[in-house]
Amino acid sequence: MELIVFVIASAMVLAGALGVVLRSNPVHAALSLVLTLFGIAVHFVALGAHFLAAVQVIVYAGAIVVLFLFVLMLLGIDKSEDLSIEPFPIQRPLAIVIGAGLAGLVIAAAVRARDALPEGTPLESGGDSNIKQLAQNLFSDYVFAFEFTSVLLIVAVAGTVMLTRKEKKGGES
Amino acid sequence: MLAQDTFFTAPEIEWWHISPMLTLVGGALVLLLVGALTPRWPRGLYGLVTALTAMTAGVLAFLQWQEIDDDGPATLIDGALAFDHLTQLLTIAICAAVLLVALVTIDELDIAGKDGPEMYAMFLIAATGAVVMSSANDLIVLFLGLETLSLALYVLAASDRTPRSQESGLKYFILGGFASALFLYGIALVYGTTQSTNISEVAASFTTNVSLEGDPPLILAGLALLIVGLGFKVAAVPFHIWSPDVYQGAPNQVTAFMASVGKAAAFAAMLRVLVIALPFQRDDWRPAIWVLAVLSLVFGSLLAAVQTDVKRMLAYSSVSHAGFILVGVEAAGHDSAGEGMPSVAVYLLLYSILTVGSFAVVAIVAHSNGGDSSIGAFNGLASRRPAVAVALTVFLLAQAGVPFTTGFIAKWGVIQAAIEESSYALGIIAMLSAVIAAFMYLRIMVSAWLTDAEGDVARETVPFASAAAITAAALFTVVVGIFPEWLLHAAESVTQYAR
Amino acid sequence: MHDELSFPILTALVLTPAIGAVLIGLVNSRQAQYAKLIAAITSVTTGAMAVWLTVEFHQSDPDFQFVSKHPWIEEWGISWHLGVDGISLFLVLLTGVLFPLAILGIDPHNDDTRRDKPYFAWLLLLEAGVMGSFLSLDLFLFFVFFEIVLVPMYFLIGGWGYEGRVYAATKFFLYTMTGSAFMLVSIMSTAFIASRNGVSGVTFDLVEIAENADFAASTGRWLFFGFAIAFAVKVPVFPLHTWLPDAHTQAPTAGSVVLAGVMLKLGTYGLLRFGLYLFPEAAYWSRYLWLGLAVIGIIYGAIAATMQTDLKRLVAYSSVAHLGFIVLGTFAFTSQAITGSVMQMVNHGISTGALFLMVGWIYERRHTRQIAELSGLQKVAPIFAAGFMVIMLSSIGVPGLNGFVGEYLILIGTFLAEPWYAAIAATGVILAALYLLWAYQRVFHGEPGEANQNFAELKLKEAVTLLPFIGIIVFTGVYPKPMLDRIEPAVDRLLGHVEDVADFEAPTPDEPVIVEHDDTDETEEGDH
Amino acid sequence: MHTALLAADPLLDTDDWWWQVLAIVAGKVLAIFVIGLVGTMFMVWFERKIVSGMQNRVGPNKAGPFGLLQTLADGTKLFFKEDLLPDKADKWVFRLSPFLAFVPAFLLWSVIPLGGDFTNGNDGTVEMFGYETRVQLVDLPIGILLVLALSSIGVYGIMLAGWASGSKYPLLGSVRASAQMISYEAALGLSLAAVLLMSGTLSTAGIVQGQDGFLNWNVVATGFIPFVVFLIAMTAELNRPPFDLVEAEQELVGGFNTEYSSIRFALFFLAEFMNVITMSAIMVTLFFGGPQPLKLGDLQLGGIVEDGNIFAWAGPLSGTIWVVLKTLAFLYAYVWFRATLPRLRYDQLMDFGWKLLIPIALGWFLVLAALEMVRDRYDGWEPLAVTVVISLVVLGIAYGLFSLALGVARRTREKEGAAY
Amino acid sequence: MLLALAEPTTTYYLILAALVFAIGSVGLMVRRNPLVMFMCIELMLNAVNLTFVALATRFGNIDGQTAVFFVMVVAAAEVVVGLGIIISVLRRRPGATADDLAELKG
Repeated sequence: MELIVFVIASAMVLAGALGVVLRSNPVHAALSLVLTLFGIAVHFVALGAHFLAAVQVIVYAGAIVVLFLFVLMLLGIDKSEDLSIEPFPIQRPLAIVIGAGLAGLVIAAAVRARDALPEGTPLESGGDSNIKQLAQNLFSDYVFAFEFTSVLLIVAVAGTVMLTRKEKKGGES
Repeated sequence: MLAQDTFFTAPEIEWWHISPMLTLVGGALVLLLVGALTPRWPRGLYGLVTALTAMTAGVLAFLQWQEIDDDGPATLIDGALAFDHLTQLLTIAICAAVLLVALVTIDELDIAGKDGPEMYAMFLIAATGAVVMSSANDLIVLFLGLETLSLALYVLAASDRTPRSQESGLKYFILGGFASALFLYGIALVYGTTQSTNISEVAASFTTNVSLEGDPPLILAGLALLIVGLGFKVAAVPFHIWSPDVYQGAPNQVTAFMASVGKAAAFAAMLRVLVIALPFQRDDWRPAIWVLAVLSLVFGSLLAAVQTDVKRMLAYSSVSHAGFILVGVEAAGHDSAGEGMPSVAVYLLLYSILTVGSFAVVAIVAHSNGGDSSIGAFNGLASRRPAVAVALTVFLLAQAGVPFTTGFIAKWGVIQAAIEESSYALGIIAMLSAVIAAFMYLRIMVSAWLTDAEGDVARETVPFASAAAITAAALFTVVVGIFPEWLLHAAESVTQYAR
Repeated sequence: MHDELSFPILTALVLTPAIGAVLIGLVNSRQAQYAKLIAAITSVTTGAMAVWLTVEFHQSDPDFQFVSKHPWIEEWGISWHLGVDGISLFLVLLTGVLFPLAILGIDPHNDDTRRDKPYFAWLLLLEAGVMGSFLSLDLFLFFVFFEIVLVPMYFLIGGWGYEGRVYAATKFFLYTMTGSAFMLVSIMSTAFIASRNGVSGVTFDLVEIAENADFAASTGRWLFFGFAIAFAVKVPVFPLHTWLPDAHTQAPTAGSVVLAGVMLKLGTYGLLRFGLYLFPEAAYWSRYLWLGLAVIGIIYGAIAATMQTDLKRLVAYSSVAHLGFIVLGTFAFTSQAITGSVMQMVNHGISTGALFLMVGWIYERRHTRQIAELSGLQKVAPIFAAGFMVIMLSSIGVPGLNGFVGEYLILIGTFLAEPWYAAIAATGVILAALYLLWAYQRVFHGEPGEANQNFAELKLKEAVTLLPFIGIIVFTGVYPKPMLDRIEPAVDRLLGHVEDVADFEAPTPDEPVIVEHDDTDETEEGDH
Repeated sequence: MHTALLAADPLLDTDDWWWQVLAIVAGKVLAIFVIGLVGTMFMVWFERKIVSGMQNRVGPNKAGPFGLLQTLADGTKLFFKEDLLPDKADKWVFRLSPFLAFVPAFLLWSVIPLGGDFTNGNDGTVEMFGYETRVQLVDLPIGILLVLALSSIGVYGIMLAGWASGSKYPLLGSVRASAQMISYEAALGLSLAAVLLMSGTLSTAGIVQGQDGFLNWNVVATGFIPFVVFLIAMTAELNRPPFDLVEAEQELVGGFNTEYSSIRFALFFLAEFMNVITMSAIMVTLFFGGPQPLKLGDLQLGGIVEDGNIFAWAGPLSGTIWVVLKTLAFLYAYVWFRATLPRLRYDQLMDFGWKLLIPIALGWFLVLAALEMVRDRYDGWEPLAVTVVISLVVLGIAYGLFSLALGVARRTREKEGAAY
Repeated sequence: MLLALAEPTTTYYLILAALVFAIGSVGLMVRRNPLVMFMCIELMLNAVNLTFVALATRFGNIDGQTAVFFVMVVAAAEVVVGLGIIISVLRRRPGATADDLAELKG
């Protein structure tokens, strides 16, 4: 049962990820990203992180990618990119080598660590317990981090306003 | 609902000890709120408030110094933050840099004709992020600080409405995001080994947990990712590719800010992650840092020497400075608690002030040449503005590491730290690259002192606030360059960090 | 010791020119004439203090005198430690004398008088740096001054030099900086390794380390070479000399005077003070390398000088040859040779400095330095020619003039230890006579061409400048005893230290041990 | 990991789960599907009938009794229409987007409690073929977040439809729609947060269970304001009048679905109306106690009315009846809005959302949180009163600052030209 | 049941995450559209999230999930800023790709 879920969700994730990279149309790429996000949300559910699964969908799929699409449409930059043109001939092979190296590094580490990974008592996952645990952790161990995110959000908002606000005279519409 | 959770205890919050941070945030909020609600303030007032805020924060950090001497380092808010001399020293460095940058910004914004509170607020918030990074005792907190700083910097880099500025912001953003992702993945894998993101616990897990003996594979992969991520943030070769473009394209004051506060914070993060959190892997990360240091030193200096734009040149020179600091980090990665960390801390403090001064001079020259910061714009500076030329010379000599300037003290410190750990090769490479770099600084000085300007060039206008900042920085550079004893003595104690 | 001396004379020697430079910096650009006044006053004051120092010097005391020691950066074991002994005394004096002469003797060819200001400021800064280098007894301090010297020199060459000045200045800078890079690492390593081998705590104090440190042979050799590279570039020793002709040729006259007169001595002085004193074993072990390079330098410099068409370049190459003698003497490890080397450092400073000065005057008059374009100057300017003759003869090493004393002592001393090297070096003396006399013949003899008809006679100012040079040349040549009396004790002390540590016995004229010594050497250094 | 995936329903907790359980689940799925489709059909008819009534017309009355089958007839017609695919359309996305609109609308049904006995602290489970289960497909621990998630997914359908059409007006419509939906989602979430604060759970069944008795209904417990905000924001989310700028005929022709026809158009149409029903049901769940009866005191009428529940005679179905009745009330309200309210202008829409709804929702939420905290920690009414006073003062100051900021912004705008 | 034996272990998740991360990084390096590059960054962040959650489940330690919560906040903030920058660039030069942005060259 878990395996089936895993396989299906992983297929979604990988297909989506490849889609982001390989689809020439940015809108299609964004939709592929949504597919990946859903796949990961499914994985979260399977791993017992219900709250995160929901937030994943709400924040990522519901807000972030929508914003992407919004910008794409607003600016009309949804033209397909001709992926057959390669500006720097060495770039792609190099990128693939780096990517493969990255994946190889972590996969090798993960495989070698598979027995060494300590296994703790599973988290309670019935009912609201996932959310409760998360909340308690958030407001005790991570309370500073939590409060500090407010500063982060201020930066985001103030910064974006600063960037996109129209200047006094002239400029773009 | 809230009272139901009887086993929930809220952590104690040491308000006094986080007051520097709160001051910075408070200043930013005041600027944003009050600034938005009131008509334009008189010229320079926003900047003055910023400078005062930074000064207050710095003084608060300074006042806590003795406390650490008396009671020893500690962790704050349930281990989220470290309260030690490293934190305080870097906080002071950051605040000093912000103060100088704020003064320069007054004039920069005035020239651009867009005085407003936003940029100052961004500076203060970015500085908060930097302070959090330098005091983080939790990898997640560190990451949040990093992001706060980075986001603010992305915005600041793009804040000028010119194509160059926006381009630099975009490039910085994409590559910065990449670096953040790598860094974060590294944190995840460290968590995968130690079951915690808290630096104290991470470090402790290698002493308590028997199964973790003999470097577990996940942490090695995590370490690699962390180093790459940090390498991007400190702009070490080969992860420096963003920095020349960004430095050149960003507004002058922002470039100064990036080179000072940004660099200090990134290295603070590096110390926290590598030296404090993962000391038991030092034999794994030290060689990597060695390689990064050598590459940064050599390529930073070589590429700097062939540039024609001074801002770009200083960008590459900051790469080579990163190489020098990495030499100190490498030294800190040896078994004995040697001079490595103090030398890095001292370097960061001295370099921050130095670089702000340099960019301030570049800004002054560039403005009178219609924004041209190429080396030709400096021709004949000495005959037009001897005082500015002297200040420029002081800064450049200091960057080159000429004696009786802070730059010399800084470089001597890191190389001494390396030599103390018997890293002779590194010391020699560092010094040789300093020679190449010195050649580049001399080129600028030659054009300022010895080359005559072509045609009639207008005399540079030197606005008051910038002049004050430059004077302060130059005096500091020379005076501390001659009498560095107190700073070195103070920095000695950063090896007593909290964990 | 001069504990009774309340006035910190050495510190004053370093700081006076520096203060002068700062004062010039404060002068308004429109009143640049004050710059020269300040420069003259400060450099003369410094010179007077140097003379006074020489007078007050206790001639039989081999130790450091007038020592001034204050902690500076205690955190790193660094102190402001100055002192003077017989080896450095005359170099300090030379510096004190040469600078005022260079400053007063010839003006920079500035179109814009405002540029006088930085020129004099840089010169005074240079003097401070050189003084500091000769006086420091702290490795850190020495390095600081050694580095500081580069910056003013770079600007003097780059700013007031001739056509190829930027290239020459850059080359000069890069060569010497590269050398310093190695030295810096060596200095630090020395301090740390010394702290583990006999010296208590990390300190950069020269005397402390030299007297107490006990380096392993291989360590000492590495460290020695770190220092030696820097000094070899500065001297310059044969394969590293290529920056010198360019720098000399392109530098303004005062720059050339100072460069040849005192700055090159930083290298030879450094070899003595830091090479031999700190690492006797390594220095002794590597002596054949140095002797070989010195001999090559002597011959090569002479031959190259012969082939020059540019008068200034010729003098520059003659410097390479002369400094070869100094290195030869240094690494002969006999009392006479080292004393001769110290002597020769001063002599070379005087004679070559004066030569450059006169070449500069020729250039001022004729705007050329090409030998081919000059001829028959003796006819139109006999006094000028006579002055030139005296100095040239001193440079050749004619008995009765100062050059002779130094070269003779070096050759004698070297002959005691290494006769073959001495023999080859002696040919260098003959070659020197050849190229200098030939040059004199071509420039001063014959009929003056049309362009040389109006060559002006020696002016009063020039004569006043030249007189001290000639006075010193003659005085030292005739009566070198006061100098030798002061140099010898220090040299003997140094040599004694070397003998102790490197475990050998220097040959003396009374007890020729040449043959035995060579044998033991052969067995010790079979692979050398 | 086993339990993690399946902790949604007591039904699935049983150890011997086998085909009966599967059958029950399948039956539920089928039921929801049918209810959804039939309900939508009815809703279309309902709306047309009510609107025509309000406008003094007859409305559909030919197909079937009272015109009830009118929607079926329309649907059949749509099925047989030609399926157009515009030349410039992005074919893949064009085909996909109707489903993206339709599927979330359907999925929403799965977390709505459609019945069950929640009175007197019962947890709403009923016996079905010998198994304990709920009258809802699943009761996820994050149930209400699923609602938010799905409603945010719903944006995609509209957005992509407009974009994929390769035509200007649909694109404009969809850009408007997405901006609108994102904007109002914030207010929606904040008013939802007020509900969650009172309930202390995210599960829909849990929320319903907590609303035992009229005074505990969240509409009362949260002080009515969150409900109003929620209602308005939801209307905007649904693109219903007066927030239907997405398909403002005068400006944008048909809006995002201009280029759609035939079955694809039908799917959009279906999704829209189904969303109205599901959202009404969710509002009932959140604020009006879902299947909880509106109790008339302790009225007992021998088997017919028990504990004030006037539908007690229906037994286990009483909850369902309550849900349907309450939902119908909301459906009527929506139709009523449509028939009476004029459409907003676009800038009014944005101002309304950002400058009114969000501040109100946020402020109210903070007050509620303060009150809740004080109630938890202290006894008696005095602390509560003090809290209320303080809250009012703080809110007043905040309001003052806010309006000051708006004023400054307006003045700056007038002085320096329009902001972006 | 047979299928139950082949339960996915934490390692499976780690490998999947590594793959996604690598795909994202390759995409970042080869794609030219700034928005798509940005999407690739999001892919990478999601891979990290998956790693965190998988490890948290394995360890029975909620810290990993908390970390993901913060990552999501950061991602949201990053998107806001990033899109702001992209808008301000592309508004001036529609259709600009990373290659067109070459004002700054040394």
